[in-house]
Amino acid sequence: MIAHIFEYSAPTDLKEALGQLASGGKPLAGGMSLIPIMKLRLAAPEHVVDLGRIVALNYIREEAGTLHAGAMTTHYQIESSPLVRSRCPLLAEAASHIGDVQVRNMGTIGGSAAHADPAADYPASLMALEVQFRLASSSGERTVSVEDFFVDTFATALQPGEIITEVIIPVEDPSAGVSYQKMVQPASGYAIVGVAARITKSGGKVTKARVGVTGLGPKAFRAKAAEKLLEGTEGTAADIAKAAAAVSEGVESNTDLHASANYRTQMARVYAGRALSVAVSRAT
Amino acid sequence: MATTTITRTEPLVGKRIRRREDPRLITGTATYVEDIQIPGMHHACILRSPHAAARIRSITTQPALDMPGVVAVFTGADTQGIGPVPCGASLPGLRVPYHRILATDRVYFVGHAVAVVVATDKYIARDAIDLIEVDYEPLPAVADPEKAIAPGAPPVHPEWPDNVAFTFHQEGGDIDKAFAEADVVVKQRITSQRLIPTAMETRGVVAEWRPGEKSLTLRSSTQIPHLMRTLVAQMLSIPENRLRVITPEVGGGFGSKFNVYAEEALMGFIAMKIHKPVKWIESRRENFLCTIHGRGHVDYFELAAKRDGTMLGLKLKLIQDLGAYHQLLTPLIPTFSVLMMPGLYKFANIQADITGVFTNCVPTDAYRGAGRPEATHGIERMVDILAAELKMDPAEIRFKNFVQPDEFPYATPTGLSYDSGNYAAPLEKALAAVDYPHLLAEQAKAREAGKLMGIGISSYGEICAVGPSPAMPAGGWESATVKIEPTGKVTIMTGISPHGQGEETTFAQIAADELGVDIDDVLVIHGDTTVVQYGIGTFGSRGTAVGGSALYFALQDLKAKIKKFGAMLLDSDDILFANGQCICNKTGKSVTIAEVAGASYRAMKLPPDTEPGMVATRFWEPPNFTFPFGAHIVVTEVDKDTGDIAIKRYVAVDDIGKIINPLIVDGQIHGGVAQGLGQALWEQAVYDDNGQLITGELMDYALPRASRMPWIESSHTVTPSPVNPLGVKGVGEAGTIGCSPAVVNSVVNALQPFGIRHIDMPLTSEKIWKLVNAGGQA
Amino acid sequence: MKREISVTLNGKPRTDEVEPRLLLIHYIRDVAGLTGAHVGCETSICGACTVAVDGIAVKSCTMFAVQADGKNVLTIEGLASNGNLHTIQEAFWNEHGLQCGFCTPGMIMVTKQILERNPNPTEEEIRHGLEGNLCRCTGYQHIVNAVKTAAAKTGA
Amino acid sequence: MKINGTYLVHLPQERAYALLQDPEILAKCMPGCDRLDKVAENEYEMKMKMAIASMSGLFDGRVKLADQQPPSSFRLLVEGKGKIGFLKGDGLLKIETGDETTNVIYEGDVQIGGTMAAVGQRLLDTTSKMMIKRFFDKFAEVTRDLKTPGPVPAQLQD
Repeated sequence: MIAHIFEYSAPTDLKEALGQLASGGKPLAGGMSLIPIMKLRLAAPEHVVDLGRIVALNYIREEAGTLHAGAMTTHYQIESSPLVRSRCPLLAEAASHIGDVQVRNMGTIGGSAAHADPAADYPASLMALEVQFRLASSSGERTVSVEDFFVDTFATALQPGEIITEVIIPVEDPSAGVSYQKMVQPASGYAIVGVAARITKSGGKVTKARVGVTGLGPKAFRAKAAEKLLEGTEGTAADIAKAAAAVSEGVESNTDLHASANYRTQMARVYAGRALSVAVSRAT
Repeated sequence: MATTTITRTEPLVGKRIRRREDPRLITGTATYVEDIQIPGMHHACILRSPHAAARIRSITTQPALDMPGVVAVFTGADTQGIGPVPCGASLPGLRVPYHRILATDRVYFVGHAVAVVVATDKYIARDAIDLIEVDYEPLPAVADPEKAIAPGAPPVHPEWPDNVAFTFHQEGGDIDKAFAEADVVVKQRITSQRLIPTAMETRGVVAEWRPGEKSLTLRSSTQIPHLMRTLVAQMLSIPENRLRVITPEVGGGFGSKFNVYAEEALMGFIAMKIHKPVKWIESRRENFLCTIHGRGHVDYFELAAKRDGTMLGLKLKLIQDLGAYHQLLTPLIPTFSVLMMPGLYKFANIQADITGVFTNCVPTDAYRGAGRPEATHGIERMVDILAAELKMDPAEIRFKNFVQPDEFPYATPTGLSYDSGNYAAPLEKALAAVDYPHLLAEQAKAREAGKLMGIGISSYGEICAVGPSPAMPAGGWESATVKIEPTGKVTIMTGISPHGQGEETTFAQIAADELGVDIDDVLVIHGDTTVVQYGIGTFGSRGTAVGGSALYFALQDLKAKIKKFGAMLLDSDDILFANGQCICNKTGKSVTIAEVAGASYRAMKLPPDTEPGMVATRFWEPPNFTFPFGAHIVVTEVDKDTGDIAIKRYVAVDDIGKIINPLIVDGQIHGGVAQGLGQALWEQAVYDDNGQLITGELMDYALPRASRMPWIESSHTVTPSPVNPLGVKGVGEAGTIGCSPAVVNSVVNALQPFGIRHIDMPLTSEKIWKLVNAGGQA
Repeated sequence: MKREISVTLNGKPRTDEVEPRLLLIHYIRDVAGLTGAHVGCETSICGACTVAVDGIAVKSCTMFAVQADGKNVLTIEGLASNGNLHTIQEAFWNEHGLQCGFCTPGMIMVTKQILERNPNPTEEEIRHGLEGNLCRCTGYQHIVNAVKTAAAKTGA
Repeated sequence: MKINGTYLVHLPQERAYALLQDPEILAKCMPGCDRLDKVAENEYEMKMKMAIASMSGLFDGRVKLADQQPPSSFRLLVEGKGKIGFLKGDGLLKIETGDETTNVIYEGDVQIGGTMAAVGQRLLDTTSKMMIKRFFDKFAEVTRDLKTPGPVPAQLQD
């Protein structure tokens, strides 16, 4: 319950923050993952750099066909943003599944992505949405695709001293159908599996399918085999079943007290089927 | 003296009255142990073993002692003279390991206390813990009771290599004859998994030593302040009358605080050593690791019956996971299961064998229901298994075997005498509530459509109002003192120690009715051994049934005294006491209770053979337990794809005798059902093979949440208990006991198309999914 | 190294020196002496420590006091005004939405947030909103009733 | 917790067998390990800093090699203890020959205790797998130029 002693700073300016991070500071975003593990003494950063006062990291805006969300935008802000709900409903839906009211009030999209918990809700949608992350460090900025960003369990493309500053999300085709379906671990509320689906149809055929999966493997991933199987089909129940069955292809499933690897694999298929069915039915 | 016409006011007993405890609780002004601040208070933090079994080679404390702010570090070597942690149970041949308050040469479970740091600040105390070095030599451990009694298992206590703490045998009737006459015998292994009580407030102790007065005050989050005083005084070898135990607001107990733990004596020891007040608040992790767990049964049942469904006899081999030590009642809990074995049925013949087994785990002890949920789960499952075997309706087989209303008091083969009942009534009411024939038709349709719909019934009984003193190690009576102050205000001091059950309200209702005073003029005090006469405490659904009865009798004594003073003041022998006034039937003149009380304290004149003052105390010994009963019906639907269980309806009909406050009773039923449902569906304390508790936090131990609870349709039948003057039976544990078999029966019923006969709790989605997808092969 | 923070706690400004690692819940309870919010776990699951920071319900065990510098903190103690219970407090009392009372301050504070954002929640929405708050006594049914009642009162 | 897997290394069998027991190589490849200090034949002490995302912990550890059956198998025993708990691994490594490549087949048991065990349950399997993968990835990287016997190049000793 009591963390180790640490130094604390709360810069209001991004540059200043990046400078402090460059000299070994640990970034604190919403703190929903970091603070609990600090309290259990599983983490003991010497210097915590609180990003919570950098106003310039908290925004949602639309620019030329993309939504831009500052890294410090909270799950609640995403969940309740009329802009996100209309222009990228999948992200709002995913945000509404995270944790609980209090966690959504504090937790941030940047913090969640940077933590790269293999069972977090956001990454499935971020994968399906093919977002990009703008990263910054004291030595400059760069943009990486979501696929390059999530590297492994709790491991991302972030270099020491580097943080996410922005998530860039393509505005959804208004005719697309989306859905995030999650099997909830009863104690923690984390996803046993979570599947985010985006479907675009044209002339009665699925022209584009995007499927992001969390909870199943060491990191969130795109189920490309499933996507391929669905694209070009009419999206019938049989088509969906076939695609859903392929959702776990090439992934070594996680196992824990709440779900064995085999069960998780099967549930990924079931929830992929559900997410795809809803998404297909919502696509116009 | 006023002359008044008396109109009878409506009684408060039986009314939905909002609780008088609540204003402080909803405004954040209640005082729990952690809220206590005493000038100069120090803080303790305990270092605990990460190993389930290990030898302690050495402990190095100096670096911790050197830390600024640390005032002391104590280890087992410093506390050898304190203790042991008491076991109140005595059974023939019981092996009782010496339970030191801090480990000395060896640790026996993960979480075993090894050292304690005392510092000026809780942050410093926590930091200093990391500076203590313990050199452990890990030893093989065993965490599963069946593995522990298998040959070659590592001994938990080297002095008892078979890991058996006791065996216990009980028989009633002629079990061999019953089985010989049976047409059918069904057998099943049924487990009742280890559970973690998880009161939202963890345990905590504040100890304060006043050297001048040579007195120690312990503020502890407990259900049993007086028993704690007696036992801790013994542990610390101090005179009992110089130890004061105060129970401030207690944030839930569910049995886990019906105990005396090492930390209570340890904090007392520290306060006496350092001459400063000291506070210890258990962390949630410690709560999971070191506060008692519940259940932990492996039961082998055999039920013998006639082909027409008449049940003849029941055999049980019960393996109880005790953990590494006996806490206060650890070995007794499974014996309650044996007492409860026959359930509501006319079994003439039973046989039970308990093996109490040591494991390298935290001790099990009383958790909501304490032995009765395990027994009820077993018998109610066995009845369903028999019904399936005989292709009988589960309701019909129950009706056929119930003890009948004209058979009370009913002597059971386990030696109990059931007080009163109409066991068919709640089941009939529950069946009507769900429209059983219609429900069965609906189920048939659902099955045709390939849906897995289940209907589950449990007809449970329980042993409450614990209990007559001969049945309890430390007495089963309860006490009450009622004082009418000179101004007419009424103060009740009860020996029970409620912590959420609402007796500050229900007792005030009883007193207000009996004395005819305004409920706001009644104050209920509990939980301070210096203020309140000795009492036993709150557990076993006894608060109102035993404590309330003591109160009732004290009130009768006072009423008699009031009438004596009234007669004197009104100068008449023809006196009526009603609505808080003594009235002369002849003249119509009256005196109020305040006037009577005032006169009794001024004592200008006293009635013959009457002492001044208006105080009555009763220590009431119940002649018997009470036996509440009821029927719960649960409708479920199982998702074939995921194994998820949806509870479509939850109907609870409970007969808890007379009801004092229906609002509070509803709350008790709901909360009880939630804990039963928790066991049925989600909760399990899981130790790995090495004795590590891997459900060591709320991240993995799944408590029921708001979104997962069904709506509970609660109603009652009322069969008063003849055992006590209030006619109450007790409600605290009913929901829990009735719930789990109804849920499991429902899910097993849903999976009947797959030939499923039994599923052990918790019914996790994965477990169900596997059964469905393996076509019933577990 | 200690830092100075200024917090408006239940409407009253105060300034204190705190260690950065001091949790907001410990600041409220141990420094400011307001013990209504409780600690029920250490993994941010139970919600007993819920308070509002700048009108946002947070688990004060998962926030450092320094993060609250310059902010408005409202605890259960600040809810009643002029001796009158808040509608939600009244509803919890009337509906018997509590037993041991330990989780109650957190429940009431999160209910406030739920109703601020959705004045007429369905039962499902109420239960979803209570997801971050554990109660071991009530089975939640009376809490759900309390939230419904408070909503009806507030809406009326 | 049971673990098992197979890893392909681009080394001949005997070379793989030797390098997998080379304390300098092991020290390089074991995540968070700084160095191994020999305390007895086939037994080493180490200090380890395990870091997974924000989580980290210091461990005092011991590595033992046993039941050596050159060039085909040996047991690797790793123990570590720190303030956040302890871990114990006991693995049998089977080195199966190909010509240019070799399969390392491991199976064993990992025991975790303390805070890590109590709060990290859902992540133990995933992170154990990741740690093992990190070990072999690093092993592949470190041994890329060591297909034939010889001293470990100086640039690897930093």
